Amino acid sequence: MAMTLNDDQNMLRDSARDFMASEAPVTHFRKFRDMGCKDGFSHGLWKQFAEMGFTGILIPEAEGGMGMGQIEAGIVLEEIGRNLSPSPFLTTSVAAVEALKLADKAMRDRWFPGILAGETVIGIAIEEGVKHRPEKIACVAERSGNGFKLTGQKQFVVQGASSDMLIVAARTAGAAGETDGLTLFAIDKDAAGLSMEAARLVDSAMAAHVKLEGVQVDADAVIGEVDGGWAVLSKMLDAGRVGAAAEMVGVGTGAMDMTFDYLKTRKQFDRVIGEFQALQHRAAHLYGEMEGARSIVLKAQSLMDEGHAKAELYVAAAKAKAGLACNLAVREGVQMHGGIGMTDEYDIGLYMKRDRGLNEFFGDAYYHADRVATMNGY
Amino acid sequence: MAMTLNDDQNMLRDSARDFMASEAPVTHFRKFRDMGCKDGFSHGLWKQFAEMGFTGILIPEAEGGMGMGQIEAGIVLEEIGRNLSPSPFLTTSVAAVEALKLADKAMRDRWFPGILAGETVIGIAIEEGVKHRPEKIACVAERSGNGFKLTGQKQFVVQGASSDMLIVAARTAGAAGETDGLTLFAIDKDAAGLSMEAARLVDSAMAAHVKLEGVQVDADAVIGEVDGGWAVLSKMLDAGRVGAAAEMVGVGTGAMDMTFDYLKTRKQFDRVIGEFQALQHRAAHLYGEMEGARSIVLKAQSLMDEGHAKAELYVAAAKAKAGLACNLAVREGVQMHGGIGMTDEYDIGLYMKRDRGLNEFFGDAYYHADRVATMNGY
Amino acid sequence: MSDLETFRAEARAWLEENCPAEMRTPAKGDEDVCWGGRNFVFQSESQKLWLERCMAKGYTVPDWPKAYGGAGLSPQETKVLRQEMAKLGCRSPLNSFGIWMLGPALLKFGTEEQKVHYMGQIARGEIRWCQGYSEPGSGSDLVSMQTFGEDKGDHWVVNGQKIWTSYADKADWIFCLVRTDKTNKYQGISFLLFDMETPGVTTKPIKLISGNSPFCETFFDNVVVPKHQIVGELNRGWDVAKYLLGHEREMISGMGGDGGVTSIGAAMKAVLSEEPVLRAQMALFDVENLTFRAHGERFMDEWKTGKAHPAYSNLMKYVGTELNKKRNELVMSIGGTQALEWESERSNGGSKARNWLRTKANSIEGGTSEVMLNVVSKRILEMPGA
Amino acid sequence: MSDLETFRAEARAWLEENCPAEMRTPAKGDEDVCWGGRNFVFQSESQKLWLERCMAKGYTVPDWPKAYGGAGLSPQETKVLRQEMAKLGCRSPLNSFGIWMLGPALLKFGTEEQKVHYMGQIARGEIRWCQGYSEPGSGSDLVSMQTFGEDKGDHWVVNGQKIWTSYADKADWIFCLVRTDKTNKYQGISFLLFDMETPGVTTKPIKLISGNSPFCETFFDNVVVPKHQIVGELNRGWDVAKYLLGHEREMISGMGGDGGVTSIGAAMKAVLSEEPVLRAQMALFDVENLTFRAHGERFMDEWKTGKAHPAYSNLMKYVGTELNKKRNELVMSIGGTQALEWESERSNGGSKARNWLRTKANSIEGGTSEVMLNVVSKRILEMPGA
Repeated sequence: MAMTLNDDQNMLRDSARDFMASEAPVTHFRKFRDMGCKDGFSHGLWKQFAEMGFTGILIPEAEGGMGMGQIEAGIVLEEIGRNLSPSPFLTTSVAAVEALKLADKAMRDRWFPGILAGETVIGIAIEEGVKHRPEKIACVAERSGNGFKLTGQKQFVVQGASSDMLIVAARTAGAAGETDGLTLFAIDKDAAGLSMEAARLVDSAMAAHVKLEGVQVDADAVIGEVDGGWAVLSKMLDAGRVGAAAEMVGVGTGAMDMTFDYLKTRKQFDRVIGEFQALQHRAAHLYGEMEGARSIVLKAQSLMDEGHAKAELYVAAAKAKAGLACNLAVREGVQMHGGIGMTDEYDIGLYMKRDRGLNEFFGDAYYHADRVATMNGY
Repeated sequence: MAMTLNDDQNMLRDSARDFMASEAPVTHFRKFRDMGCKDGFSHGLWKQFAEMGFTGILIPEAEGGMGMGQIEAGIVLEEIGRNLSPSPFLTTSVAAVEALKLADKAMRDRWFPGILAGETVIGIAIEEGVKHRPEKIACVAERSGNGFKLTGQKQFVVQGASSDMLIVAARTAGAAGETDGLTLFAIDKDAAGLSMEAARLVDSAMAAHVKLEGVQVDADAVIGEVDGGWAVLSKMLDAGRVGAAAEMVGVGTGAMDMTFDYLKTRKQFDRVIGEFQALQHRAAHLYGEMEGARSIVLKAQSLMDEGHAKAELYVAAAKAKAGLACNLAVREGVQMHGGIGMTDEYDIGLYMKRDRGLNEFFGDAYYHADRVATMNGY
Repeated sequence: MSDLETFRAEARAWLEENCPAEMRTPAKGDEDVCWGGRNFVFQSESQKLWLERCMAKGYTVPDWPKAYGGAGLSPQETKVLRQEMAKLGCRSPLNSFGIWMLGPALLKFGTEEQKVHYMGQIARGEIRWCQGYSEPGSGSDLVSMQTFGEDKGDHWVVNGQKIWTSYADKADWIFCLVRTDKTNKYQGISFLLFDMETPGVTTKPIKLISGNSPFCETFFDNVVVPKHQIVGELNRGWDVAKYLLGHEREMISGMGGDGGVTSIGAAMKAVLSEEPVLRAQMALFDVENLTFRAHGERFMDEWKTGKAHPAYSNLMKYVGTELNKKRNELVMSIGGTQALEWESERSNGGSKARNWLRTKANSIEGGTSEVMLNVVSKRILEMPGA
Repeated sequence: MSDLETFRAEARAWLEENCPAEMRTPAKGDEDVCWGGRNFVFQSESQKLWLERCMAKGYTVPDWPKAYGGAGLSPQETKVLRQEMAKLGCRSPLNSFGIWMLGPALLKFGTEEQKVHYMGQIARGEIRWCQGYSEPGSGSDLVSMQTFGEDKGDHWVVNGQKIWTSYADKADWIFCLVRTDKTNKYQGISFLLFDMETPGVTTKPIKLISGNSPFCETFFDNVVVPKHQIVGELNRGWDVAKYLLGHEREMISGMGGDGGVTSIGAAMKAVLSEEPVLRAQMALFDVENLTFRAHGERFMDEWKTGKAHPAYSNLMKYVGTELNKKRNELVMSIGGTQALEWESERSNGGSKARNWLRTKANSIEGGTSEVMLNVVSKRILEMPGA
């Protein structure tokens, strides 16, 4: 397909842009941050997302959603990023929905309505160490009665403590390091043996440390095939990765635009600092980096939507590039703002914090560069 | 010791600087290049080096040399680098001499007088692949009669075809990948079974592809201990590495100074281009990189001279840093010179070529960064 | 079958029937490239035949109007034709600065007579063109240009000097920027065409750090240029030149990496697997390379639909040429000591080292990276100041 | 035994006898640091004892003259003393901007009375100082400073506002740049000292992106400053400030990495061994870190012998602070999701994330990286232009 947005996509972008700017701008984020909100986001806003149709953007039309693809989800995510709008959109409506689309009808019927209504929040319980290593999952699900008993721990479950259900990856066969033998489970937040401890992150999002101490689930809690969870997991992760990349395009662009505006107004040594050529060149370079990131993210989204064999490669490259470019944007942003950029009062620092969280989410730039190398055969 | 040159060292620097600038400036290099000289250097200049005492700078005073250390050798090398003066100094007077200092008296007596006189040239035959991997040496030396019979091949033997003797590392025990079981040999260029094919390199130096087809040597050809060559090899390589790093400080500084002069005189858009702030910042950054390189090289030299346990770490860091900084200096140099910098007529391109050769010599920046990581325990 | 698919089938059939077998093997070097022109010597009968057949069909310039020697294909058809040529491995029948640069400028600024005459000559491979822009001491600063054409009624008399004229020693005609008004620095330049055999024109090849080069110094000593050989308006040659530079930049930004997304890492696996830090550089480069490919694709799609900023090609030129330099630094690092060889047959005449050095010019020719950054900053980002 | 070795043995013995055991354990945080001053509350009896014993011996400021509260040690002896303190793990008895910044400036520019009075107070930990340089809207551009001291005969009346005043809310006195001549932009500034309890002085802490900070906004509303409280000449305060900024830059450039050459990679081996590209970044960082240590050592040796360029500390400030930012980016990457935590006990109150954010100020405070590069370019490299 052409690497430009079509009319429908442009309309969606305009409406997402207006919505976030009016309903969930940075002041909205600040409000929930400053009240020390235990969820880190507003349930009211999540309902409004539903009214806009955003929550079901990836859910098939036949099941009540908008039946759109990663490009459209990314359009919403970019505006979320630009406004730092806090919501469970990326985890619930992107990552979790992509996993659930591979689940049986009963499970879809159980969870999609709540997502569509903006009432359900789903946490992704994958990470077990400090870095993203999905194939190293060691959490164990052993056969037990009609189903499985899960034992292990999970880290960095974003909005975990606010979730109605957790998607948990566990090992039903094989050993840590193998991709075979993993199974994905939908586990109710109230399941016996499941406990969570929430921690606030640098970007004010909440992430849970999860303990699974012999959590008993029925066989129908399995998403996809037993032992074949890697396929579901990969789909879910890639959706999460390209989604995080799209959000970083928004975060980076937001930080960049704010910085360019500052360069055009701030005076020092009797000149507007945007007149200084050294800053101009850095600004132009940054612009090129962000434009590159925007391009590779769009490419990865469209390959995913096509089901293209190279989608995985491009998603990895997109997550890496968006991470590097957004990180540059926030670093240059804070530096070019000078002392004022260091204050909590100014927004630029909030973008730096959000970038950090998104960069880590589902694998950082270095992890994905390594995957690019491996997929490229070296 | 203090990280500044003492009075004797400053005197040596002044005399080396005057000597290279008058006897072996870039025009000297061009002359030998343009005549397609099969050696790639002037034997006459090598004799002059001897008259200055440079050829024996690292040879002990008791054996007729100047008995100095790596700092002093580096002072000479920096001036060589700054003027692109072609000579066998780095291989013969630095690397080979450091190896021969660990040889028995008979061997030292055989080779030191020729080096001191500027009559002998020694080639270092270590590399077997396209990248520096000394522990991977596979060339075999099997016991034979009173000595050994060597079979294998060597690459990138700089000035090999002009050498009177080659220092060859071969395996007397163990397998490729092991540091034990290596032995160093001094092999006469006329040895039966030894053949060389010389190739001109990008920097106009000559390097030989060497074949050893059952080359028979006596036991007294061994430098150091049989099977214990790694110690001699490491000493030789580290001297060569820190020496190459010092030469790169000269190459980079030469390129940088030439470029800064150009920035101060070249006009474009009615302004001297050195007035453009973007170029000023890049110039200042480059200056910082070169100053850093100069510092770590001096540190590594002084630790080697002290026989400090950390010398190996610092030599690796120095070779890496000097490589990165010098590479930046020549890249910025060519770019800032613009079109004229691309012409063979201007000198800046010659510095770029020389940088490339020195960066590869005895391991590039990436190889040494990897060693720094390993030595730092990760 | 859609019209486009019908066209594809027809084009395929034509190519299979008309492209000689030898012309379906990769060109081994510059000597296999057909540049056309008065003095061109065909390397083989096949090369000549392939040019003649394409010329007759309009396929040397498929998207040009038929009246000017083209085949009048739509952009979609042109793309399909190129795809089919690529599939069969067909060589380009004709390379030419006339096709890439002068033609598009004539199409926009030329008179009907000029289009028929000059574009026809280009399409038929009769005249080989070179470009006279840069001057010693002007470099990226075109407005400080000194070459002057004195008005002599029905002609100008041109005196001055150009530099970096690619293939000036092999070209038949030159399109050349000449100052025709000394009082107006920015608008006093005209875009003139003239024969390189005109008395007073001499050329001198420039040797580069990578070895011999296509570039020349070109000298004009009382060169007579008739008035009808101007393209566009008098003293508005800068408009033509800018338009044409845009095309050149696109071409050069395409150099960002061999036109492909294939990683060079796979072929170098043996080296990279033993060099973890170098492998990491390669991995990060591949991320940049995939990014640039996607960026270029997006740019072309936006350009075609008129959505791209007019100055955007400056950004692509900057990113693409810097990337290509980085690629060649990596090729040298991975190639190690073997890549250092300069003359040997083993190293194909030092091709890696020479290519590496050649790429250093990418960020200078056609506007330096610094000028590109200035333009992006001022025109796209609208930063303040002069 | 050389004199220096004799001194070393004596110092060692004194430290072993006088440094309380608790003061030989590492400070756990800012609350364990002794800052002295009127309102300082000692955390423990040992902290108080250690300060008193050092004070008596002149060891709070060992290299200051005895007349001004120091021990009169030579640079070599001072270095030996610090080495012995480091070996025993002794905490610094007293931290103070008075020691690091004001003291050296007084030594160079102060009157004998000022030296005895103010340096004595500093050495004894009686008065805690803060620094009033930056103003809102001036940042790196000190000459555009607005705070004005109106001449009232035997005193000035100061009005205006400062920003980024570290610990202004905890300090007893301030050394402050105040405009005393509105007609001379560059030379109309004086270096004044005054009590923070003077009527009209108020402070307001600034919250940073890393959380609460030592920085304040400081407001002056008709603050009376007696004329004898000036350091250096009237309207030449910029000379004093520049001298003092040099010291601040040295201090900050020392931040380049925890004062040590120890790689942070070893402790992170478990993560790095599974992350080859991240490990490569760490490896390249270690090369830079070892380089910066050697560079700093060389700079100090050249500085001491008068060989360093007077503007060289600007270069060190630039390199050191950029390096420290890079280090903290890596610490965050290696720390992964755990390093993102902001409040938990597990993460020591988000110390990694807060430190990382805090380092972003390194390249802004005490002169931005951009100003440092301007200075290096103009003063050391002698590049042309304004």
